[in-house]
This record gives sequence, structure tokens and C-alpha cells, in this order.
Amino acid sequence: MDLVAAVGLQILYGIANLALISLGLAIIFGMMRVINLAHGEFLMLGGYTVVIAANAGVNLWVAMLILAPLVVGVIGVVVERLLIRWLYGRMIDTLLATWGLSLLFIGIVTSIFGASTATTISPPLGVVSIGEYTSSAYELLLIGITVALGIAVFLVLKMTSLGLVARGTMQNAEMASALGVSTSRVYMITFGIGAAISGLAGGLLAPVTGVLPTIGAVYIAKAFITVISGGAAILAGTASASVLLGGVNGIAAFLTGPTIGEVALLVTAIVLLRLMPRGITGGLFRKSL
Amino acid sequence: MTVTRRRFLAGASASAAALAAPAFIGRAQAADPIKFVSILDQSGGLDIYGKPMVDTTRMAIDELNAAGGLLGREIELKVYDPQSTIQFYTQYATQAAAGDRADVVHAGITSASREAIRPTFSRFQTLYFYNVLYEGGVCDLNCFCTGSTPAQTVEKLVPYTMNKWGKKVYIVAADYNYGQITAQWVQKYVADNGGEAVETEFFPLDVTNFGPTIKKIQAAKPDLVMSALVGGAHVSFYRQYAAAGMNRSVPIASTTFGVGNEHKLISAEEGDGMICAYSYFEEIDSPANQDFVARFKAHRGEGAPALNELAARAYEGAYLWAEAVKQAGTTERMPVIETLRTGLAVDGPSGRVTIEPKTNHALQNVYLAELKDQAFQILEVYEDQPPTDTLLVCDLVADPSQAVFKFENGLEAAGIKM
Amino acid sequence: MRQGGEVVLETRGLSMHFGGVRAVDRVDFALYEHELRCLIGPNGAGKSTFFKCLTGQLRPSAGSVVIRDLHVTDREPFEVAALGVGIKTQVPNVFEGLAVEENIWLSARRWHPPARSRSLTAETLERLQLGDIRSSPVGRLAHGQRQWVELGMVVAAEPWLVLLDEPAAGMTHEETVRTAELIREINRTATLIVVEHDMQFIRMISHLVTVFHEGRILMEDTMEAISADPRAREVYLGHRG
Amino acid sequence: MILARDVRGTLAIAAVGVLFMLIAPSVLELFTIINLTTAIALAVLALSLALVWGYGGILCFGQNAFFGIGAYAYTIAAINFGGSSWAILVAILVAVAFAVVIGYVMFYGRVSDVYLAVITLTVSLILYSLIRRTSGPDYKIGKSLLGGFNGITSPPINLPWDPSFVLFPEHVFYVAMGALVVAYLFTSWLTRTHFGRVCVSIRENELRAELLGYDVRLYKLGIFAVGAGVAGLAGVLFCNGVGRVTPDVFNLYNAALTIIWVIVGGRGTLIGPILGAFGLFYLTSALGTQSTVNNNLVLGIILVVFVLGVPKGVIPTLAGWMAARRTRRALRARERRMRLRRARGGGGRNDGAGAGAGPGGGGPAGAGRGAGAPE
Repeated sequence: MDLVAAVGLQILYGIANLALISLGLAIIFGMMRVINLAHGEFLMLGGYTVVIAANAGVNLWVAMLILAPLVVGVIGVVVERLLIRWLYGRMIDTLLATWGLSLLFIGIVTSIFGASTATTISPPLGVVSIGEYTSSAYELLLIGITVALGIAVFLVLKMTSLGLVARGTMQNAEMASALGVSTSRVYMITFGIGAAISGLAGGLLAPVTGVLPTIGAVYIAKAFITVISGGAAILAGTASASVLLGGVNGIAAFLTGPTIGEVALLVTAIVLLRLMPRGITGGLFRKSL
Repeated sequence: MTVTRRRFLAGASASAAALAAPAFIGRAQAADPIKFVSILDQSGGLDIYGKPMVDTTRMAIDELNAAGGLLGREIELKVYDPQSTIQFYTQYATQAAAGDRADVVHAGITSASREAIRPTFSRFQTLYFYNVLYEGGVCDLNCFCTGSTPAQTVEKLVPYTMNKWGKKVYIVAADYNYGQITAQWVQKYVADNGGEAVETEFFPLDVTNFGPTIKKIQAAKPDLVMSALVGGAHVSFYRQYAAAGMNRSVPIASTTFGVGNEHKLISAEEGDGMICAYSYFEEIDSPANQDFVARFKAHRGEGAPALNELAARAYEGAYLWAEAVKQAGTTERMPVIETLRTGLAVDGPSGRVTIEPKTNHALQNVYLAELKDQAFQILEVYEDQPPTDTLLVCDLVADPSQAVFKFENGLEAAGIKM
Repeated sequence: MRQGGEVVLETRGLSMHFGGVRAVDRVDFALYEHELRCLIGPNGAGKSTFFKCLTGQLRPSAGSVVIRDLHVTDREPFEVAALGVGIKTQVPNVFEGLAVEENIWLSARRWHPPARSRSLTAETLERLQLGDIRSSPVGRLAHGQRQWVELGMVVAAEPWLVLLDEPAAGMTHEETVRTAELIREINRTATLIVVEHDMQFIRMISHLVTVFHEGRILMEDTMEAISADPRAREVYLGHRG
Repeated sequence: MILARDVRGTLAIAAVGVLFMLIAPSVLELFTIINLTTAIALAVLALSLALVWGYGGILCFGQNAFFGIGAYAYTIAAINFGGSSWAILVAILVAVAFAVVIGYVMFYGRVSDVYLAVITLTVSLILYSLIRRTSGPDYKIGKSLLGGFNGITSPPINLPWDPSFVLFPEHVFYVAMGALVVAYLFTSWLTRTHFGRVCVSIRENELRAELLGYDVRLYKLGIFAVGAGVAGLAGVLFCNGVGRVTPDVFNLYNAALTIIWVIVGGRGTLIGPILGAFGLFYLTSALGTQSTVNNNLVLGIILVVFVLGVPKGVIPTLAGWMAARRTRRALRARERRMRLRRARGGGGRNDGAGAGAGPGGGGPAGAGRGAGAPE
């Protein structure tokens, strides 16, 4: 019984992990149709922000929850202003540019901090016991933060005028612009928020996975598969795909082994895309968030 | 620098060769520099391993040149960065062999990269050194593998840790050739020592979530976990293991932890107590090593990376070759190979490294060390350990014409029954 | 009043809903061979939606479309076209980057072997007086000319049934007159449905007119009768003031 | 007439290719020749995407999936058959078959644009992850292990149906260069056929093509499969150049790189992407010989600057620039003639039309337009 609870919690964590690394990508892709190949590097930069800040004596929580999203969000806005905004409607050029950006970030970080960063931080909070089993309390917290983040994004999109304007702009830029909405500003803010969420995710995961300049490559494939499997709806898609893929992965990994776990995840994704080429929420295009 | 030179001129034969060297200076090529090519990843995912190796290679060549070069000729070091891409390995290997006409090439980190370029060097008859710890099994007259192989380290690590912690072992390993083969050696030595390998799990190199496995370890209740995990993503295992409080109940031993300076990437409390085995640690307490570390820090300047077996062996590999050239009195390939295979040895920072002629691998010291405060404390030293695994399948003395990688398809395919 | 011949296109209870909006509502419609029928109606009357249901661009929510005894209700547009139906859409749909000549050729070549396609292309260019601009990319032509290129593509396929959505939109008076001539000419060999706004134009070509209103057929009669009918005046002509 | 000029251009390019194939081994150094095989393989891959994307309008972000499948299929088949001849055929067919399956799902599911791009990329990434997980001895096809992360050693090409006569790397150069020329001629022939033009017309306007009675899905599937076959051939050449096939062929780096060759070279031409592949290959390869600056940094900057500076791609930009120059020159010439004529006082005929009817292939979509006259 304890085992079931412990493993169940672990699978939940796997799901939250997947959702966390995918959400930023989902926002930028879902709302702007920009394929951000520098997504993994946004996560990486979030991680570096936390490590550097923590080493400089900043409180770890402040570094993770405030500094990481702030720094990466600002980087996102700068990137959008300098680069992405010249490329709207030119999806392929955006792709190329963000890939260039991804290499650039890796290059810059490697040049400054070296190929591996010699200082580190550990996951805070201690250990939670479930009968004979122990889990990291921090992992539990991450599940909570992911859920809270999802709810926050939902509320922003649904309730605030910013969210309304953003949704409107994404669906029909011309009309929104005729209504006096500054499309350019909405895009900038959306990109910034997407980047900030990626930064937050990277920062939160830094104590669990560590940081390397090239760590983004580990995340981006999974994030992509999750977002595409999820389909057009940002939240519903990311959540449903994370639950499905993370669940399959966690169960298979526990029953057999991590290799089969990963294979199960990928095969599920393939089958899913065969059945629903537009992802789980593809049919609900434009209606859900 | 003269100090260094003296250290590497160990043995009377070496001195004699050095004295004999001027005889060759008269040749027309005397003025041409000797070409030493290094092909190691300095960007992309493998740069964690490649960068320190290039640093120590550079240092070795600088030292050799400062001491007057080899055979009176300067050594010209050419470094290629294959950017963690296999196609560039082949590309630069061909360029080094056929274009630069390198006298020696030290190259490759992953087995995949080594196997991509080894045939090129065979074909163009270019002497090749591979200075990385790997799964063993290369049997190639032209290729010298100076790194440690699993049998060398695992054979010592397993009994020691089982003795210390208990007989139930849980094995976690990276899911590729190296991890699979290392895991098999671990299983063998666990059984040989009367223990039980309760479970063996393999992890794809990009796995970062080890939660399910940690739960399984908790359920299996082993006495120790033996890890052969590799790469940046796998560092997560040690963190998550510690975060679940497991490092206090079930200790970890590893044959791979630290070779990418992982012990600097996790905190002291996460890593303390882990026991590892390599043929080199930065913390080896010998004058030769302390001097080496100090020189490296001076050479590399600020931000010098921590030294590990790969970095030390890249350095020693360069000196092994240099010593052979001195003794052979030429840079020509066959004489140098023959000289190396006479059981040539150098005393480097890791101690004595001797070429074993049946396999072209190295007899080397194996150190057991415990991690404490992000540093290794040496517990045991086993001198002159032979590459037992490769010796099982390779005898270049009997058949020098071989140029194969015996373990490409695993141990069983090579005829090794566990 | 009906022209003789058999029914070539028929809809039964054809409905198209978008969410709660019934753009087309249980329409029964029949078209007879050799006919030239105009569909009119104010904006939002559902005539364009109806048109798209006929051509396979939209899948109707209910009801059926039958062309020559063949159910085409859930067919793809190319399958409808493959029955020998020529279709021109409301917004000119042409291959912008290709030359005029090649636009026409692509249509002819779909149904004919290479030699016949070449001669057919030449004939069509001649017939539509596009010879001078045969090598220009369509993207660089004026709106009226693009409409003609699209008509040329319809003609070049030698269809027996032609469905045209606003063929004279955006044309000068002179062009409109020529288009009307062309349509009458097409009508010699083919049956036509023309969706139009322009009353002048309809007077030039049509015998029988179907008036759409709020997704349904309001009435079906000659242009003269419709002009005289108070209901039609109210829903349609009334809008025009 | 436009077509005639177009054919001449294609043949001229092919002739240059053949000439290069014959002359290069006696002019260039041996290692350059050997290394060219890899570069040529990548150029063939670029060509395949130039066809699928530039002409078919299908943005396939996972073109390297077919490339990798070709490389793996060749290697596995060659190991099992003990010779390369049938293996090459198998490689191409397997790539085509895979494309048909993927393409069927996408095109008949009416997936397009961004989604198509991302799905193909995802397929490639899935293959990357899957093949990396096959390192155990249990994963084998016939005699060949899949090798997981380490990949498989690829048997070199041998003389047709004579496995005992294996080609040296410098001979594989001829095979590769020959394959590139043949693939180039084949693809440019294809773009001139009825099939090819329908594909271009679908790129221009899918609905119109459909309304003309063309089954758009089928044509897209067709050109997608042909492109995959060419990419599969590229894979065969690639693993011969490298001597090994590893899961890296499926990774994001290679997926993005393939797109970049086409963008850099220019969409809507076949030769552009080929040159783009060569250019970038030599750039990255040259970067690897220095170690002062991080390579990622340099490549990143180049890409970003490129997107902002030369968005249309080099070949179309150059072509456009040259066409503009020709037009200007023609205009100037016409003005001169006019002045001359005025000076002479003669009215005469107006021969200015020559300036307007300048070369048709100059615009960005030049190749699409080039197919001006029917057959």
C-alpha cells in the first residue's frame, strides 16, 4: 500500500515535471505560432540564474521563484524586440533565428562559465516518509507549484483583460489591431511570459537536475513531443498530454525499467499522433485554452 | 620545466635514447615540426570531457617543446573540435591523417567516435591513441588505448564495497555499450564474491527523472547501489537519490562518477560517502601528482577545471608517445609502435603507466577513493593492474594483424561467458 | 417555365449549421440540364454557404447533394470536380506564381492528353483574349484579369456543369459585358449556376433566378417576376435602396 | 522558350557537376576528396528538402528522419546481405515506405503548415530517442545489432553485385558525386513533368488545384515520398562518408540544419540548397579547426544575422539582384538608343519591349515560374 502511494506520487511528479518543462513552449507556440527552438536554452538560463544567484548568497527561494522568471522573462522580451518581432508571419525564419539563438546562448554560457559549472545547490526541504518509503519533499512541492502555475495561467488568460486581448490577438491579429489593441505589445508580453515561465521551470528544476550549458537539449525533445501531442489548446493540451505521456512513462518505468519507460512514452506519442494528428485537443481548436 | 623533463626520462634506456637523438637531427626533415593532432569535443554536449583533455594535452606539448622538443624538432599541436558530431570526427581524422600527415593522433571520447575514426588511421597508417576509460575490447596494433577498462576498476571496487556495506547490490547503468558491459562485469564480480545483484537497470543518456527507480531501490532494499551512469543528465540521479534521503541508508559506489567532474556538480552532503575507482584522482597524494596539479593550475590559469582520469591520461598518453619517439629515435609509425610494445612505461601523475603488448592497453594503478566535501580521499591503491577484460579476447603478440573492436556487440558476442 | 431535360443537380433538405447559426436551412433545390440559374440574395442569405456545400468545400450538417444520380454530399472538392464540374470561387483562386498560360494548362491537362491540352490551352487563351499576357505571372495581373484567368481555367476543363460564385465581382462595365457573353456561350454546352449580386449582370444572362433569404429559398422565378415581387424587393432589393 | 532556357541551365549545372567529379580528384588533395563524400551526402539531403518544401510547399522539419532511416536501412541491409548493391535499393525503398505511412497520416488527415512541420520534427525526435534505446544485445535485425547510442559501423559500398570488391573512400566520391548529379537531374526533370507542375500549383493554391479536380493529398504524398527516397539515398552516401551511422542523424541539430541549408540557399531553386549545404558544411568544418571562440557562438551569430539580413536566401537574392541589374542596364541601353534616335530625328519602331520582357527566372519564385510553357 505504501508502495502504491509512493509510486503514485512519483508518477504525479513525472507528470508535473513534463508539464513544467512544456508550458512555456506551449504558450509561445500556442498563442503566437512561433516554434521556439531556444526553449531548452530558456530553461538552461533559468537554471543558471538560480545557481549564480544562490552562490552569490541570494535566498534560494527568491532565486528560484522570482529571479529566474524575471531574468529569463527580460531576456525573452529583449529577444522578442531585437529579433522575433521582425519575423512574425515568417515562421521558418523564426525557426532559424531561434535555433541560432539557442546555439548563441549555449556558446555564451559556455564561454563565460565553462563547460560545466563547478558549484551547485541541493534540493531544499528534506525528506517525506510514506511508510517505509521516502520521497523528496521538494518534489512534492514541485507538483504543487506546477498545478498553481497552471491555474495562474488559466486565470490570466480567462479573467484578465490582458488574457482576453492576447487570445483575441492570437486568433485574429487584424481585427484586434483594428480595435486599437497594440498587437506588437501583446506579442512582446506573451513572448516574455512564455520565456519567464520557461525560466521559472528551469530554475525550479536546477536543484533536481543541475545545470550545464547543453542541458537544454535534454528538455527540448520531450517538451516538443508533449506540446504537439497536446495540440492547440495551451493548458488543456499541455495538461492532458503530460498526464498521458508522463503517466505511461512512470508506470512503464516502474514496472519494467527506464528504457522501456521512455520507449512507452514515445510509442504512445506516435500512436497518439496517428490517431489524432492535431493532438489531443486538436478538435477543440480555438475553443479551449 | 627541466624538473618535468627529468621525471619523464625515467630509466637508463630513455636517457640513452635521448642522447642518441641528435644523430637524427642531420636529416632533411629535421627542421620540420613533428605533427601531433588532437581531436576532442570542445563544444556541444561532450565538451565536459573534451575541454580538460585538450587543456592537459596542450600542457604536455608545451612542456615537451620547452624542454627542446623531440629529436631536436619542435612538436606542433593541432587541435580539432568535432563539436560532438560524429561526422566531424571522420572528417578531421581524414584531414589529420591524409592532409596534415600527422605523426600521431590522440582522439575520440565516445566509443562511437573512436570506432568512426579507427579505420581511417589504420588505412592511412597513422598512429592512434585513445586516452579515455571505456568498455575495453579494442584489439588493433595501430591503436593504443591507455584508459582504464571495467575489469580493472570494477574488480577492485566490487569486493571492497561489498565487504564494507553488504552483499546485496543494485546496479544502475547508462544504456549504451559502455554501461551494458560495465554492468556485466559488476554482475560477474558480485557473483564471484558471493553477493547478489538484485536488479540491473539501464538508463537512456537523456533521462533526468530517476524517481521510479529510486522507489524501486527503496522496495528492493539493497546494501549498496553500484552506478555506471554517464553524462550531464545522469547527474540528476545522485541529487534525486540524496533528496529522497537515500544516500544515508543505501550507499553508492561508482566506476563513472567523477570522470566528468560530477563530484563538483553535486553538493557535499549529496555526494559524501560515495566510493569510486579510477586510475587517477586529482587528490592522489604523491609529489608527482601535486606537482602536476600545480603546473596545470599555473598553465591553465584561472578557472582551471578539476582534473580527472581523462585529463590525466590525455597528458600521460602524450608522454607515452613522446617517450616512444625518443627511444625509437624516429617518429615513423612502425618503430614507434614497436618501441611502445616493448612494455614502455612512463611515470606520470597517476603513477607508472605501462603499455601491455598483447592488447596495446595499459597496466596502470587503480585507486579507490571516498568522496568527502566534493573531494576524493584515497582509500586504497592497487598497482599495475592489467586490462583483464581485453586480455581475454585479444593477443596482438600472437596475431598483430588484428584491427577490431571485440566488444562492439557486447561481451557474449566476443565469446566471454559470465 | 422549366426548361426541358432531366435534373442534373439536386439538394434535399440541405442544411449547414455553424454553432447555433443556420446558414443553410433545409434547402430543396433542383437544376435541370442546359439551364443557366442565378442565385441571389442579400449578404448572409446563405447562398455562398450553399455554393460551398455543392462543391464539397463544406460538409453539410444534414441533407444531401446529388449530381447526376450520384451522392456527392461527403465528397472532397476534387471528387466533385472529377465529375466534370467546373468551379469558380468567390475570391479569385488562381496560381499566383505561375504564368497565365500555365494556369489554364493545368486545368486542361487534368482531363486531356498532352497534345490536346496544348491546343485546348491555346484555344482558351484566344477565347478569353488572354493571349497578350499569356506569360505573365497571374499575381501581377489586375483583379478583373485574374477573374478571367480563373474563368479560363473553368472553361479549359470543358465541364458539362459550371458553378460560378460572383464571376463579375470587381469588373469594369466593359469586362462585365464580356463575362456575360462568355457565360451565355458556356451555357451552349454546359449547365450553369451563377451566384451574383449585380442585378444588371443577372439581367444580361439569366432566365430563372433563385432568391435566398435567411438560409432558405424565398422564391424561384424569372428576373422580371422577381423584380416585381414585393417580398423579394423587401428582403433583397430593398436593401439596395 | 522559358523552358528551353531552364533546361539549358539545368544541364549546364549538371555538366559543371560532372566536370567537377572528373577533375577534382586530380586537383584537390586526397583527404578533401574523401571528406567531400560527406558534404555531398548532405547536399543530396538538402536537394530532397528543396524538392519537398521548395516545390511541393510541404515544410518537412523532419527530412533528416528519412535520411537517417536510409542510413540505418542501408547499414543493416548491407550487413545482412553481405553486400551493398541491394542494400542501397532497400534503403531508398524503406525511406519511401516510411514517408508513405507518415505522409498518409498527415495529408489524409489534412494536416498542414505549422503542424506538419512540428509533427515531422517530432517523428524525427522520436526516432532519435527510440534508436538510442536499442543498445542491448536483444535489439537486432537479422545479423545486425542496432547499437543504440554507439550506432553501427557501415559497410562500405562495393562494386555492383561483387561484394568482394569494396570501394575505397576516394572512389566513393565518384559514386556520391554521380548520385548528386543524377538526383539533381531527376528532381529537376520531375519538376517539369505534369506531376511536378501540379505539385507547384498545389504550393501556389491548394484549393484551386483541388477544384481543378486534382487529388491534392495524393500529389503531396507523391512528392513527399519521392523526397524521402532522395533523402534515403543521401543517408546511404552519408554513412559511407562517415563510416558509421549513429542516432545523431535524427537529432534536432540535423533537423534544423537541413532546413537552414534550404533557407540559406533559397527556396524554389534546386541548386541553391545544394550550395547552401556545401557552404555551411565547410563553414562549420572550418570553425572546428580553431579553438579561440566557441563554435556554437559563431554559428549562432551567423544564423541570426542571416535571417535578419538575407531572408530570401543567397541564390534568389543574388538572382534578384542580377535581374535588377540587367533590367537597369537594359533601361539605360534603351534610353541611350532613344536619345540616339531623337538626335537622329527618326521616330522608328519602339524596341523598348526588350527591357520589359527580361529574363523570367529572376524573381524569388523563379523556378516555379520557369515552367512557363506547357511541355
